[in-house]
Amino acid sequence: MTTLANAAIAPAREETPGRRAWRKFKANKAALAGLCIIVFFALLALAAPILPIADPTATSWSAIRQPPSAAHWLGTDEIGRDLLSRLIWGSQASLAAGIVSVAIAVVIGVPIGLVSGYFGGWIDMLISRVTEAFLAMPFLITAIALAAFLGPSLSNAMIAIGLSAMPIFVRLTRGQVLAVKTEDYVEGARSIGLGNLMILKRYIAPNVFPPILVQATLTVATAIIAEASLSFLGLGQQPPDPSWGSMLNVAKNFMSQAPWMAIWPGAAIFLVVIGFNLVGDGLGDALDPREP
Amino acid sequence: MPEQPRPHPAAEPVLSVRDLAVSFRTADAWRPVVNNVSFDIGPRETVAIVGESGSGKSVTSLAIMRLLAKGSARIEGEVLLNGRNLLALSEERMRDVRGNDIAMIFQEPMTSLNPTFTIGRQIAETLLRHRRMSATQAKAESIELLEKVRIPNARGRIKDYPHQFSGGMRQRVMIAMALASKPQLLIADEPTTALDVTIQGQILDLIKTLQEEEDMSVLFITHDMGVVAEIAERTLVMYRGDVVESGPTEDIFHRGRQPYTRALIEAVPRLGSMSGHDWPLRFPIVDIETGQVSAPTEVAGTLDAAGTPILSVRNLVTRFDIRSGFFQRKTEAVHAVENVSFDLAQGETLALVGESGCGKSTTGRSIMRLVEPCGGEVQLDGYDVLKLGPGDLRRMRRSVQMIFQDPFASLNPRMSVGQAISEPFLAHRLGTRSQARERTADLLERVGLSAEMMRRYPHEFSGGQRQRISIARALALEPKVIVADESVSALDVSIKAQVCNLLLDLQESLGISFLFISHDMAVVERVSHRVAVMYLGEIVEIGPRAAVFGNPQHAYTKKLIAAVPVPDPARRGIKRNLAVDELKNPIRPRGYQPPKRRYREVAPGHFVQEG
Amino acid sequence: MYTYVAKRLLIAIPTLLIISLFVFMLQKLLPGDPILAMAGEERDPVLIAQLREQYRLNDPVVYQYLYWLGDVLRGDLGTSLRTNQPVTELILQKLPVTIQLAVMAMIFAVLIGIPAGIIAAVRKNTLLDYLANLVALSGLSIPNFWLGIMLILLVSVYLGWLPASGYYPFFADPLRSLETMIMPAFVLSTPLAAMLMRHTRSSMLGVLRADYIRTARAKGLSERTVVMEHGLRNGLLPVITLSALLFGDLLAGAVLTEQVFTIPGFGKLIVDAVFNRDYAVVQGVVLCTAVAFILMNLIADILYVLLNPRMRATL
Amino acid sequence: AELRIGLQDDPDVLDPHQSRTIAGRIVYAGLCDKLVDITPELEIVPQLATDWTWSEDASQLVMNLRQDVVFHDGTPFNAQAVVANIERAMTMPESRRRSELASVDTIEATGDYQVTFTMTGPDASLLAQLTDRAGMMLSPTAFADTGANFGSNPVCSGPFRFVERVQQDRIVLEKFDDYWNAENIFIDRVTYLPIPDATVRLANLRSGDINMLERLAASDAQTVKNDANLTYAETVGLGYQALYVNVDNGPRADSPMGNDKRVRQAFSLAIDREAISQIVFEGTQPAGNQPFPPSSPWYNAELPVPERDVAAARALLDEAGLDRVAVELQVGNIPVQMQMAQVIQAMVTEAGFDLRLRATEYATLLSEQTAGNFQLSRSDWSGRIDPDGNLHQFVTCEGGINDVHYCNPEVDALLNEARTFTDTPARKERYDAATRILQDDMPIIYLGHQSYIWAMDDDVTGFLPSPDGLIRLTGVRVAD
Ligand SMILES: Nc1ncnc2c1ncn2[C@@H]1O[C@H](COP(=O)(O)OP(=O)(O)OP(=O)(O)O)[C@@H](O)[C@H]1O
Ligand SMILES: Nc1ncnc2c1ncn2[C@@H]1O[C@H](COP(=O)(O)OP(=O)(O)OP(=O)(O)O)[C@@H](O)[C@H]1O
Ligand SMILES: [Mg+2]
Ligand SMILES: [Mg+2]
Repeated sequence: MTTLANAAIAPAREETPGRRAWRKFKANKAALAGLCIIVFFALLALAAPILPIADPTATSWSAIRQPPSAAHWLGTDEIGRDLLSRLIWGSQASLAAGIVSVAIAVVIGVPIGLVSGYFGGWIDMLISRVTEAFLAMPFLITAIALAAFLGPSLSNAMIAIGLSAMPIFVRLTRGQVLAVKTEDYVEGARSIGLGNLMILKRYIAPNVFPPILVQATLTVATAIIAEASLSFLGLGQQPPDPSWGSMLNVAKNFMSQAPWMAIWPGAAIFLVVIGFNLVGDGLGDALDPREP
Repeated sequence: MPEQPRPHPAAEPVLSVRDLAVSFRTADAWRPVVNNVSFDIGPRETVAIVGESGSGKSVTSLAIMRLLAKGSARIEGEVLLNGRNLLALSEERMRDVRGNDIAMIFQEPMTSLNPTFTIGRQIAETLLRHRRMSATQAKAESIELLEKVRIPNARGRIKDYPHQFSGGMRQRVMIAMALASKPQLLIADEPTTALDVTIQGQILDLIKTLQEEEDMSVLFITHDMGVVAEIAERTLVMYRGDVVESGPTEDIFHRGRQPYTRALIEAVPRLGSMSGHDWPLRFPIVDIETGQVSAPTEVAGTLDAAGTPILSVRNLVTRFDIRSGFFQRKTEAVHAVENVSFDLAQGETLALVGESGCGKSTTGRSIMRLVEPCGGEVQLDGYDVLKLGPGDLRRMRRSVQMIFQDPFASLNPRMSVGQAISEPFLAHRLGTRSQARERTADLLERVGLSAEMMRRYPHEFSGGQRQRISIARALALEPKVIVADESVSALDVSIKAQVCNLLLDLQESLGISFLFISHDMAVVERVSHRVAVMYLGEIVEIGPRAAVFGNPQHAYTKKLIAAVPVPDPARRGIKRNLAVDELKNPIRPRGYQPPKRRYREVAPGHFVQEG
Repeated sequence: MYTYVAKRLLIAIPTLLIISLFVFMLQKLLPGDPILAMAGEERDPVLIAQLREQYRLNDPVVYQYLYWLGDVLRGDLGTSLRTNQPVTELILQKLPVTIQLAVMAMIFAVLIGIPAGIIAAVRKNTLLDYLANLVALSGLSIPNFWLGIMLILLVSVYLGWLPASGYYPFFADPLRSLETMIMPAFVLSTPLAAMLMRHTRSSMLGVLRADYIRTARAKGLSERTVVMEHGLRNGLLPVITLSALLFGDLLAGAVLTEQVFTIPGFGKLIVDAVFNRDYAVVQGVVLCTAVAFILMNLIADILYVLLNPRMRATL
Repeated sequence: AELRIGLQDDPDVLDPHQSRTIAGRIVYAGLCDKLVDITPELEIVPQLATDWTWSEDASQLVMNLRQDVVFHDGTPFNAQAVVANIERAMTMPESRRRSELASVDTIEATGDYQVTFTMTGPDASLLAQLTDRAGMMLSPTAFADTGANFGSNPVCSGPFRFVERVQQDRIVLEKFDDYWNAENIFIDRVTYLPIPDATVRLANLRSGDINMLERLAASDAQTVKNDANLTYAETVGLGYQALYVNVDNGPRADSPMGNDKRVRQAFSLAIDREAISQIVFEGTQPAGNQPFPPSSPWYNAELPVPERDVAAARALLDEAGLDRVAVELQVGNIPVQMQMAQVIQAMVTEAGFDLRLRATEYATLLSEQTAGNFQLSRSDWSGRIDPDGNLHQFVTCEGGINDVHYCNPEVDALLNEARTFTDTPARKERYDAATRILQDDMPIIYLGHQSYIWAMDDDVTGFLPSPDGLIRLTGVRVAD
């Protein structure tokens, strides 16, 4: 009788979920390109100390706001520092700001959203009201207040940005959970005697994350730019250490005299954002067993 | 394939399919899915395509309509509509054919209608597109069409949205939509599979009537031989992408040559075939290669009726509050389960039957406390179920497990089946991971799958296999009772037979008791020891299987039995004339006191509700 | 419907209370003494003492909050420390500007983001998809000030097509008003367009796989109708909620754009007020944007329910 | 003709007695006349007062007033009006002019058009105070009416009257036909537009949306000079740029910089002031080492702006027994300030300072500075016409804005004495002496001086730049 049952199935592919996801990811050229971009910048950030580049804080009075040249491949900034070097060193702060803040927002926001959507009742009421209040506050104001409260440093700025970006994840997650929790497999999980924690972890969480992934990859951009605003207010990366955002902030004042000062950090942010979004798309597809 | 004589040699065929082949693009190659399919459909003729799930029936119909995605599917051969090759038409011209010359109804009435448009608009769309009517004309015509498919109060309902209709009514809306442009050919792709028997009966009646009224040809796709016998003049049997046999339905039924055809026919449960058998009977299994039919064996001696029942339900009541108004006061309640009592002995199968929405699932879920009942008493394997705290409740669930109606929906799509099956084992800390793996492998083998399938995901299995996976998961905890909620209703015949046999095997070897929830009377007759009939939340009749089927007392029981399709082509054209009524909802105002019910004992153990 | 709205408004009350608490706490969180910032270069001690008294800064924090809340409930948002103008007046002055800017930006974002999202979804993994993604994401990562200044230099200084900056009240001269607002609204819309595009794409990808899309095709409807009517109505549902959130951000978050284009809106007002520690203004305006935000969300939810017949019963 | 002026900030409240922004003062130049005015050469000249006399000991001032002046609301201008104004400035709780008028004991009308100021002690700087907001005359009828809300509809007696104001958008003034000097006013309407972004301000000028702008970014100076269609104007202001060293304000004063003047001198020597002027300000803002610019008559020429001398700085540190000195500088987060701070950072590093920067926004910087929560703080002083205003309150023991808590009786004595003279050489002698001491103690390290830069299109003629940074509209013409 098994002859019939095996009739209509695809040839067996036996591999672990992780390897399977990686194989699918590898086959996705766009995602791979995105990964290369991120890895490239990450390597730059890590290798900054050993790369043969100028000191990012070394000034040169004789080379102020110089356009790209053989000596300074990307030109120099308003006090004669080498832009290439600053761009590379700046990737440390900017990548960290982008990744860590989003990680904070996701790691805190998603569980809260899960709890809120799953348990409902007064917990949900409370969380929803507070989230709404948070959302209603202008993002930058919240970030400024938090950063000011926590004290000025890059890591506090990341926490502040992460916390300010968090409510949207709570809301997104909650909405998804409301849809997923009525699925049969959730009831199935309860019927085999699983506790709420296990159900949330293994049944609900994996099924709510696609839009969260989209939002997270978008928030990377917001976070990198927000870091700039905070450092401008003296609450993020402190001068003379570079970050892409603060480089842009300075470049703003020399838009007509030294346009290159804005172009490089802008392009770097653009590439990283593209990278994260491509990887996000690829990851979403790769982790979804239903996608071929 | 031998050339078949045409039933209407005089008439030119409306549709003529020649050497149709379809392949899908896979990572590295084109995978053929349908090969060399050829057939004709004459005017006013009904042709059925049968075959198990995945045999290529839907793909064939979609290929005819050219609805397969261009990049990923390749269609070869010829599809001639009145002599015109559809495969050669431009996309623009093809759109004039779709919904106009050929219309289509799909399998899933719940999802095939756009949830955000009124049904009036969805019907009118076809009229506006193909019959160039004005909006007012289209509206009038839509109402007429809805009346034609017997939707009560059609004028009032065209402004309603799909979710406001029951499944059966939605399918009727789909049919109305398909009829809108008076097509020459209607393709119905499993239009009744998802519906319960009484509604299925109504829909089949409707298609037959309309076909006469409208002069259309019908291509009817199904895996249910009972339905085929009722509706089709000619039948094609498909197996793994090939047409293995075709001919007049009578021939197929009585003189089918292919073992596969025989297997399909043998697998059809026939109502009344159980007279003379005392115990549940396995379905016969046909070896597809040789055509040999194994004699079905009875499942004897599992029943321990004398001992204390493993499950005892007394006066169970479950209601769902409906809140409304500004302060969300509870104003009404769905009396989903009302005063239900029964016992289930060790090794016994009690079937719970009734139409959609009558409270069968809620009964099962209440027993497991997946919903909180409002009252009553449930004794299960020594647990007083309704009084358990969270920890005990979880322990209790080792004794009772549930197999869900929809195996696909009840498996987490992002969890491999290995994980899914070992989950309960690990959650209850019954052993280490490697033990869990062993056990999973063992369970998979036991339900007729292989241990290598552990790493696959639910969507990579066929419906029947998924249902086996659900069963394997339910077995992981070695429960004493299994609530099987419509666990075979959505499966095609051959697989339905396998799964039923599997359940019976398990009962025999492990002594499991089943609460078998189903609306399929024929299956119920085959597998159960006793039967309880539910209607609007209450049990209206309960008794030994032979008594209930042999001597049905309650009017509703009789209606259910009448709705079962009869797999006998000779009865084609006979309509049941079932009343086209809407499903009743057991919604009552708050404070409603259900009347006291009394039961009459017709025969020993056979009770029927009075009044 | 009315009860739904009433209920939602009732629920908004605790939210507003929480917001008022946040807004009030801002004053306590931010470093820097508002009175010093106000006292002027010379920092006259008599004046400072007088200001502290006047703004009740010597009272315990709880009282300060309750006083403030009491005033707010009476409709008195206080006066700006910087200009002595009543905050209510200030808000009424800037509200039309802010709304016009936000609405125009939202329109641009919708006009760019949603079609791009649809195209990307319909043509998933083709060149067009990648292109749409690239353009949208560049909108997200190009800083507003850069785009703004570039546009001013190009469109106003070199081409002379549009005024470089400034604001013209809509009802005084609609055409001129629109003219001055086009560039800032466009600049402001680019990141929103990116978000809308990404979310539309993701949502449409799901919808286009649905059964009813196949049904629509089987009716012989044109691909346009199938995607734009049957697909879009469903695909846009999740985007509506997102749009409301984004619109809320627009009300107060247009700081840099307002600065570059010199538009007297809320964003710049709030940030200036924060820098000057003009707390009455910060509190008043943030409270006002919060109310607007809650209203937007309410509208979005109603819209969602109206477009989603399955939810209509809850109205 | 209409003149449209792009301002860097939105002025605060338009009440001269309450306001405190430069942008506000620029608007008052069109709106409100003062008792006395200054020339570009910083000479005090009559405006609403025709002439004045000091008493011998500089403790009484008698002023005669113009008789042909009316306020915009028709209220006549006379001695009573002056008395009402000065009393308002001295007594209104919201007044920010109190400290400027602190030395005034009483003011009386000693004639219909004559007033007499009586001082608590000698204070020659009073006249200079009256050249600015403290000397502006508002309509007494108007402020009797509106009180502290005068700013929402200011009524003065200047060449233009107030028409409307939209916060952060524009302030519109219109020619006042009854102005006493109306024949020298050639503009019908002035609109002040706050455009905070310097690049955008310039873009507006170039696209013709405004005719004139103030505070051009130094980095744009060359562009404007090179543009044939634009006119460039520049003048050195009255104020200074400085680093304040916390010498005795709370525990944070306890640092090598705070404790040892040699370290401060070393720090000063490590800075190349001329280079800062060139790098950060394209040479538009001159280097300096004193509270007055080198061009000022009060500048002590015996102490010229020092050259950078790293070796000398190093030597001083060695003498103090220090190898490297760690010190923190708080600085406003304005880009130019940041740029300057980073340049200084690079310079002093070479001499052995490990300078850490802390960027804060202005409100925080101010309160940290007052509270003594700083080691080095970088801020500007906008400057006063009288030398006293740039020095006295910063370095005298009881000085109102002596945030560094410097206290040296010798300096106190010199600066108090200087107040008693009305003749320049005698005063200058005291200031020179004080400067010498301060150069040695160095509680404040002066770096340079602000300049005001304007750009206008060539329709605008007749504009005279003035060191107080105002845009005086008398004599200015705009071609149609
Ligand atoms: N879009 C597709 N891409 C790739 N393979 C497909 C696609 N659609 C169907 N198939 C494969 O084609 C085969 C035939 O599928 P089809 O849907 O025709 O089966 P069916 O006979 O209609 O079964 P059921 O009774 O379950 O509806 C199956 O193996 C299926 O996996
Ligand atoms: N969670 C719930 N809230 C409100 N009403 C419910 C809920 N679950 C079920 N119902 C209602 O209770 C009644 C019985 O539902 P139940 O699912 O038990 O029917 P069923 O007999 O299993 O039907 P089917 O054959 O369609 O599965 C129905 O009217 C249903 O609408
Ligand atoms: Mg099918
Ligand atoms: Mg059910």
